[in-house]
Amino acid sequence: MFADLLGRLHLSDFQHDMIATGGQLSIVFGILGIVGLLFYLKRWKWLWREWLTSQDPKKIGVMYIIVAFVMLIRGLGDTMLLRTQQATSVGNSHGILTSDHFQQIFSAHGTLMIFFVAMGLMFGLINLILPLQIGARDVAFPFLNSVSFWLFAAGMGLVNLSLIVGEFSAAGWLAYPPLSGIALSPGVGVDYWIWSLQIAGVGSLLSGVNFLVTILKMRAPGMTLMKMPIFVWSVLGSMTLIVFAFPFLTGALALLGLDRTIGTHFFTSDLGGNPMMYVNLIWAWGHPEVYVLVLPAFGIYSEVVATFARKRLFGYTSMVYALASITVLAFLVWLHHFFTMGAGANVNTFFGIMTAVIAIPTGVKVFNWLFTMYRGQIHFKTPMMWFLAFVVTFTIGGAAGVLMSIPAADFQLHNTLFLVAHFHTMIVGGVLFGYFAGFSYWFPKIFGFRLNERLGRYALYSWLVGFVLAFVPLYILGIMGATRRLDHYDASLGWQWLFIIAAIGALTILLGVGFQVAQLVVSIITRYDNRDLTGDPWDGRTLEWSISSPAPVYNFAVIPTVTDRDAFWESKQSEAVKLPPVYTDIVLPKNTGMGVIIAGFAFLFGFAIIWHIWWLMVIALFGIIGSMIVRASDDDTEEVITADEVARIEIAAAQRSVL
Amino acid sequence: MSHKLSAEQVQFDTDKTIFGFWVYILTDCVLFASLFATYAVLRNGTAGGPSGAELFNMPYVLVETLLLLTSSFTSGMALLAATKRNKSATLMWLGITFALGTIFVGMELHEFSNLVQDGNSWRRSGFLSAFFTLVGAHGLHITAGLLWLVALVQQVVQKGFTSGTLKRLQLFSLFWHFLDIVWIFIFTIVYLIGVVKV
Amino acid sequence: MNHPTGNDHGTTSSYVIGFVISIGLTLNSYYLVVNKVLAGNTLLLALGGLAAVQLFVQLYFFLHLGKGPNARLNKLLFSLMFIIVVIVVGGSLWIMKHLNYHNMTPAQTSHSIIRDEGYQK
Amino acid sequence: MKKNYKILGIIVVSMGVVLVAGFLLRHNTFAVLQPRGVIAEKQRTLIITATLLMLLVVVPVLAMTAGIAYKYRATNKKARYTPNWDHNLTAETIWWTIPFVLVAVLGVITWNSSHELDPFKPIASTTKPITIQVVAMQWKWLFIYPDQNIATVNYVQFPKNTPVNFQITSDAAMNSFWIPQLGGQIYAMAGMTTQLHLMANDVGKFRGASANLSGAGFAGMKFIAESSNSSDFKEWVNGVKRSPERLTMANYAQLARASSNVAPKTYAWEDSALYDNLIMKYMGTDNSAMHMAGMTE
Repeated sequence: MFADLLGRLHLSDFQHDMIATGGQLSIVFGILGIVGLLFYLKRWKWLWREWLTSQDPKKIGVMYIIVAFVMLIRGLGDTMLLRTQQATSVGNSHGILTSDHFQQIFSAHGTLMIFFVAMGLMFGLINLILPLQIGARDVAFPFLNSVSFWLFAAGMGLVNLSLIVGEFSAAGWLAYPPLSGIALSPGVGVDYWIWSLQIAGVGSLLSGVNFLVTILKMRAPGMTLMKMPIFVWSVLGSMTLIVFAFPFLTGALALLGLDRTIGTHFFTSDLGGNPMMYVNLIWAWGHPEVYVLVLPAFGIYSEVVATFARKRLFGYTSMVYALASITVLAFLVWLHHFFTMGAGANVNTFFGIMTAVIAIPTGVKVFNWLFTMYRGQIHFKTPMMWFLAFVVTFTIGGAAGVLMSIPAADFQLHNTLFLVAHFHTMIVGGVLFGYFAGFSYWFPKIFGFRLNERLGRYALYSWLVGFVLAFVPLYILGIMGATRRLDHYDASLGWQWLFIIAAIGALTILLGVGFQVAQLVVSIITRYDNRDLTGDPWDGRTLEWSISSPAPVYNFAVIPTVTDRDAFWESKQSEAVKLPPVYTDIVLPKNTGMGVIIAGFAFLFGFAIIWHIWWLMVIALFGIIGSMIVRASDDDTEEVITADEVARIEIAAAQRSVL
Repeated sequence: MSHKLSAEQVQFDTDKTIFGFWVYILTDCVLFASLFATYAVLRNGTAGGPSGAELFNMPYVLVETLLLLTSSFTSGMALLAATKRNKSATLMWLGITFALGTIFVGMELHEFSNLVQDGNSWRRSGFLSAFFTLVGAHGLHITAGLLWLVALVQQVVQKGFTSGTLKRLQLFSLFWHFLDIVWIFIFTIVYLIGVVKV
Repeated sequence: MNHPTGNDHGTTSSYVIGFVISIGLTLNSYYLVVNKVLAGNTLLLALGGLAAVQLFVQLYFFLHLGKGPNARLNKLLFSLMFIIVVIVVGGSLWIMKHLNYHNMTPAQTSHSIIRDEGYQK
Repeated sequence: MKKNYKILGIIVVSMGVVLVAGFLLRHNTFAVLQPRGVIAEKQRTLIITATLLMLLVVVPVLAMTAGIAYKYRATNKKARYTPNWDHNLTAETIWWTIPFVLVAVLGVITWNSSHELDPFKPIASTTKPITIQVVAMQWKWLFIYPDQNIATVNYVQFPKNTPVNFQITSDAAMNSFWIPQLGGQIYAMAGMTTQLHLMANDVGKFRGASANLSGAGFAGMKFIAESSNSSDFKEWVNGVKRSPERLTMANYAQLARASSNVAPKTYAWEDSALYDNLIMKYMGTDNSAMHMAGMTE
């Protein structure tokens, strides 16, 4: 009786082969180490009071970025395993991994990098900076923001739990049926994939709604849409895409989950199912998703180039039109992910041309950035360097993308390493470089001291050289006819030395991450000399630089009135005498542990469904509903910071800036 | 609220929450759109099993539709009574809405159990999977609405018409009307077009 | 800021009107189908039209799309959602119809390709 | 001057790397760029023309980036500084229209090439085409010759300069049937038939593989496609006709057991309805003319 009490979970699910046990132990000892440290430093109360229950979007933003960096390191660990396998598994040697384990690793690599590194960094930076840029004290729904983060963390937890108990999906980061169906993937792997993405997906959708309402309803007085900073515009576009695209992901995952759990026939090959509909649904979300990630990065580039070239952003209106047209066009191109499914020439041509049309607004943005730099005074700090690395990589990757937008050319390049190199150029060169630029640009505003410039540049050089070394060989291999996801290939093909260079490239990227960690450590140690006393380390243009660093919990003591674009730059130039501010009481949301609790129940719910532990699933469901009802009936959810408390903080900050 | 928020601030928060809930409803529309698209694609995937024409009992479905439409109307009446701070009328209308909604869900479960007993469960074919999931998802939303309604009635009884309860009543009536609109499309696309030999 | 007056949530009469019209539309489409008044594509168009009319009736009378503090934003976002749903659902159906080439026998497929795509055999 | 040496150094090093790489690559076969089939040749010219068109934009953008970044660096006092110059109608119209024109040209190319190179479109040729039915199984390819009554595994041969009509289905996960040197790929899916029309220009052995993940043995799902002149082809067919094994439904079931890196095998007479039975197996009996009741369980 006891056996079926735990559904299909058995002791054997804890045993793994040699390398997987390495992953398992690193996670277990990592967690035990942290827990032990917290007990040793007696910091549990501090952690619960300051961080876990915090409703302050800046704290939640920092937690997003921490989770994203940890997942980046795990993702790069997967990369090293993949590259080692492909560099050694030639002819009669089969490298270090079995095929199934290799497929689990690249599935986990893709899922982690998109859903937990890229989305994590994006939501982290948006939480940190968006309220500051629009002159608001908080997001529209602070509690919803906390629940969204903890659902994101619960999804991340589930993915990593698959390293300890059970296995992960071996069907790629988008798990096409019939391979991901119950017939061909009977294990729990695909269920882990489905339910961690459902939980993280609900978190992302709620964040999308939250920030859409924040931008539309909570801008400072006087800040009309056309006076908003361009980063806010890019986030508006990105959130619109999330709000209207993520339901397709929820739908597709739910239907695949039903297929696997209660035996429906949505995507089975037989009994009336249609696997092609899954491919259609998942990419109807898939392509808007990659624009969800890249639009905020475009926004960051606009802010960084304008600030470091000491110039207004060139062509603000046409940049806004470009963002808006990308947001709409993102919903018109998804079939280019399956030209080779054979939907006929008319359908392929329509989606091919629409894919090429998206290159127009992107090209316009690049020209506008160049002309922002034109006749400016460019200071080559790390954020600006990340932008230049972006232009170099993104332009080439974009050209490869437009090439593959032609169906007949895509027939030869689809699912080859050429395609793999293309989308890595877009995501590493476009999205990741953008968020690294944003991270080093806004770091002083959040932590009060600047990052070490020299180590930042070394990190950039390693990332860029590593990127070229890792992906140029893949472009070449793609042209040679090498398909993606190969865990073994014949020696006669002469590909091995290119895979070895790619492995060296991956090592160089790892070196880059090492420099980033070193930069963080060195900057923390020498933070006293690099302190940002004025709140405006880069002579910035937008509102977030108008307040002290690190930004106080209420952001703006007095909500500013905005008269023009680049609100802070204009106020710096104008000689109008500034009246001493009149401080008032500020109402901020009170810390609550409900976000952690709801996400904890969601984690249990996901775990229970994966392992078919039905009683636990019902308990977790009641836990979620119960917590919501408890939260809804709790009226004492806000606290007040009195006017003189605000005055005391503001004066202390002013004194610091005089030092 | 433990401390005085200006009436203007309360009104701003209410409008902001209602606007946020409206955006949530739009995302739910897109979710139903994906289920409708899947239903439309799998409509002919009956795999030798029965199609809509043989399974649907039209008068039964018409009663269901009129019940839900009426309960949507009564939820509107409840909101009007609430804005006039008439507690007994509000509770009466909410009670009717709850009753009609429960009968609707009961009828739907009855229809489902008949289908399953005749061997036409969601495991039988792609068409039946899509039917059960689309109509079932709507049924789940209705059930969630009914649970929410119970919590609301309890709050109106205990706390009367605070700005919070008024706000939540508005949210509930938005949600209920939205579900009736989704049912219009289910009634037309699944049942009416399902019965027609197209 | 306008305080919560009655007109934001409609009046009794607006609800009754909306209710009656909706019942009429529902019964009408039901009547068309059960008594087989129309058939084929005309029936589909009629049913689609009746459903669309009822959609906008309920949006106006029950959901008060046009009124209230966020009227302009609500309408803007609703129409954006509507366009995106039409694009993606319509696009999906168009794609899946074309993907049906595979379910026919090769001979049928070549014939229909020539008809659809306009090749000369 | 130190900065200039550094930049020069970078340029020289990168040129050196490119040269060495080119030297090392001289023996490799660039399947996509060294086609041996009619379709693949057209696709190669298409790829090259599109890439050249793209370079019209990529090269100027990279040059402008380097030039502007260098000329307007903060330390260069001579450069003009106009902080508030933030729009210019002519400049903006230029960079809205240039990409538009480029995309319009690409659009025309896309329309023509998609219709001309549609995998479902038969190749116009005087010689009589040969039909080959392909079944993607759990990590191997089965080729059935309905007209020649033979079948092979992981090896397919056809005469050169004769159009080959591939009718492709799958018996398990989704795969992608791809012979890079002969033409583009097409998905192989269970319960349906996709088509691919190729024609080899001259004699040779070409590598074929599945381009879509289909499970653990995916990497071993490769085959050899050989084109020979028609006399050799006839000889080969007769040779296969004499091979001991016959591909009956029982033999097929044994072959269908999951295995990867399967050495080429040949079968003589085979059950000609096998290919259609495989599709019916998934189809159920709803929208197909033949009611194969027995096949639906």
